[in-house]
Amino acid sequence: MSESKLLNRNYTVDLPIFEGPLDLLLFLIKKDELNIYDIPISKITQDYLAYLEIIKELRLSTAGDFVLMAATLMKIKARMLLPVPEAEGEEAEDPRSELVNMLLEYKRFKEAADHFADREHTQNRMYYRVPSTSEGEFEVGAEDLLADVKLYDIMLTFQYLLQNYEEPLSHEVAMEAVSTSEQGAYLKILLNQSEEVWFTEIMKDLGSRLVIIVTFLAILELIRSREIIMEQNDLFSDLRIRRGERFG
Amino acid sequence: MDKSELIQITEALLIATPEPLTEARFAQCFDSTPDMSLNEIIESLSAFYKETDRAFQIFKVANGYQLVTRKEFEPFVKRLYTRSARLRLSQAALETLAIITYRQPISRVEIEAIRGVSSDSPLRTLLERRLIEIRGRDEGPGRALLYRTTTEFLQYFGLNSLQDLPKLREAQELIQDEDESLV
Amino acid sequence: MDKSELIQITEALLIATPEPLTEARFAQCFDSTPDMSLNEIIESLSAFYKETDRAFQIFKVANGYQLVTRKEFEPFVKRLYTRSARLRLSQAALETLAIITYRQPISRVEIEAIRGVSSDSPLRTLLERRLIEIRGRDEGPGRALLYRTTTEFLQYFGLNSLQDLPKLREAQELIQDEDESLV
Repeated sequence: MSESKLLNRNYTVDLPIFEGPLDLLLFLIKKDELNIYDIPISKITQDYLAYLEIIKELRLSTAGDFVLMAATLMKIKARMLLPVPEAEGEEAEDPRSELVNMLLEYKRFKEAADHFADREHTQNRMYYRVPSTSEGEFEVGAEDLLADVKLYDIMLTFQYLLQNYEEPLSHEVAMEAVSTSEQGAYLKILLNQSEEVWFTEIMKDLGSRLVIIVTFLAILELIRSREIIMEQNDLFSDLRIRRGERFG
Repeated sequence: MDKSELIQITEALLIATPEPLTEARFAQCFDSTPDMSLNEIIESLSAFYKETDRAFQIFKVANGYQLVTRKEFEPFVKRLYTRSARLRLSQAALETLAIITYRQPISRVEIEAIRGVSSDSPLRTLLERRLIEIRGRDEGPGRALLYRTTTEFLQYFGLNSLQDLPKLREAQELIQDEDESLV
Repeated sequence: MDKSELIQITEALLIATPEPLTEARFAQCFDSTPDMSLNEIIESLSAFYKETDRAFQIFKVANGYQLVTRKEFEPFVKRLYTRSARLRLSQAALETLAIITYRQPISRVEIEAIRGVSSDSPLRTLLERRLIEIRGRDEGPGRALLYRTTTEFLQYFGLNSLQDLPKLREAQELIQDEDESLV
């Protein structure tokens, strides 16, 4: 996370830039000195959603990831409200534990990243000896020539050549005209045709990430207006989408 | 070949080498095994550079030795490079790199699972700056591309080997921190 | 800034400069005109290197100065370069190699259609270096020679087979513009 000035239309705001939803959550936990092992989920969801509004406003490329986390938080919140079923002897798992583990794991790497930043800072002050360009011709083999070539270079080079020389193969990436209302309409057509549709089935055919994110937003919109219902049997299992009470 | 000659030759190698002078590269320059170990020679040269207050020193990096300018001359040396100013890595790139470093070889999906956010752009930056490279594919069903750190990575961060890096903190320690910060 | 400091800074510049240190590049490293001329400083450093019998010397090239190893160490120094990153594939060779990698087996005519220029010379280089090999002939009327990459080439990148190569789609995912905004 870093402090940065963002210009938004006609006013400037000082807003911490978050690397992702986990970064934002860690910030919220630290800000209010919350216990990471006993996160007050209602409060944090509320704070999170407030930030989410700003993030959406800023139209960051990673906004979709923030939206996904909002859904996770709301799901955890819902689970916390459910009565814990009487388990035989064993303790029921805390609905928050998965998230806590993710946060702790992420935090470790965030710390490592800080260490890297320090090293980078020190190292940037020293300059390596740069020998002058070749003073003689030497016999070399394949490995020597490839020593400085990465697979990435080969990929990029080919990609570049295709774009520039091979007319029939290069295809312009058309601007995707896609909106939540269109994607919502598409979803309703699907639900008119069958009782239920599966989330992964819909997503599979969408292609670009942009379309996937927009469709996901459309789904959230339709759930909110109670036109559709989304259900899940287990964590990470597929989501079933059905017509809601206001479907029409 | 006497010792002083051996030291001189090694100095020439240090001046001419475009990458760290490792034991292997050093050995390759001689027909028979030299009378002094590379370490011994380096120590002797280092002592001389220190004594005579040279503007450079020998740096142990990427499992070898390389000459670097001393830190205090940075304000002057950096002006040689005005056009390609040393761009520091973004926070996203550092996080992504940290994950790759400790978990390599690793796929993009696994990185994103830890970061909780899509990581195309930092991966691209790291590839372009040659700090990571593509290395093979996952055995799993997705056959995802795997990434790992490069020798350039070691040089960039002034590391002799990956073992030089501190261990990732255990989850247990992090929890203790949390407890302490609760007051 | 006293003279000895000025000399030290210049030594750091000589160590770090990727191109000869010209008057102009030297001047650009200081805010005000230094008390000594570059020539004077170079003479002083040169004298020290000679006195202490360093393995390197300052060499005047193209209006500037460069540190180079002394001639007598060449037999050792040149062995460094049998395995170094200094020798690079030319852009032409890299392009040709990239096309063969992704379109193999492929004829010279097809390669030239993509590159838009004659590709004899890069093909020869790649064949000599055993990065590519000739494998069979085209079925078409011309019965053109077909090129493909060697096993060594794949092994170098840690690929078990051509199937393991990054797909173009994967390249696109990495390269695509990340600024796509929502809705």
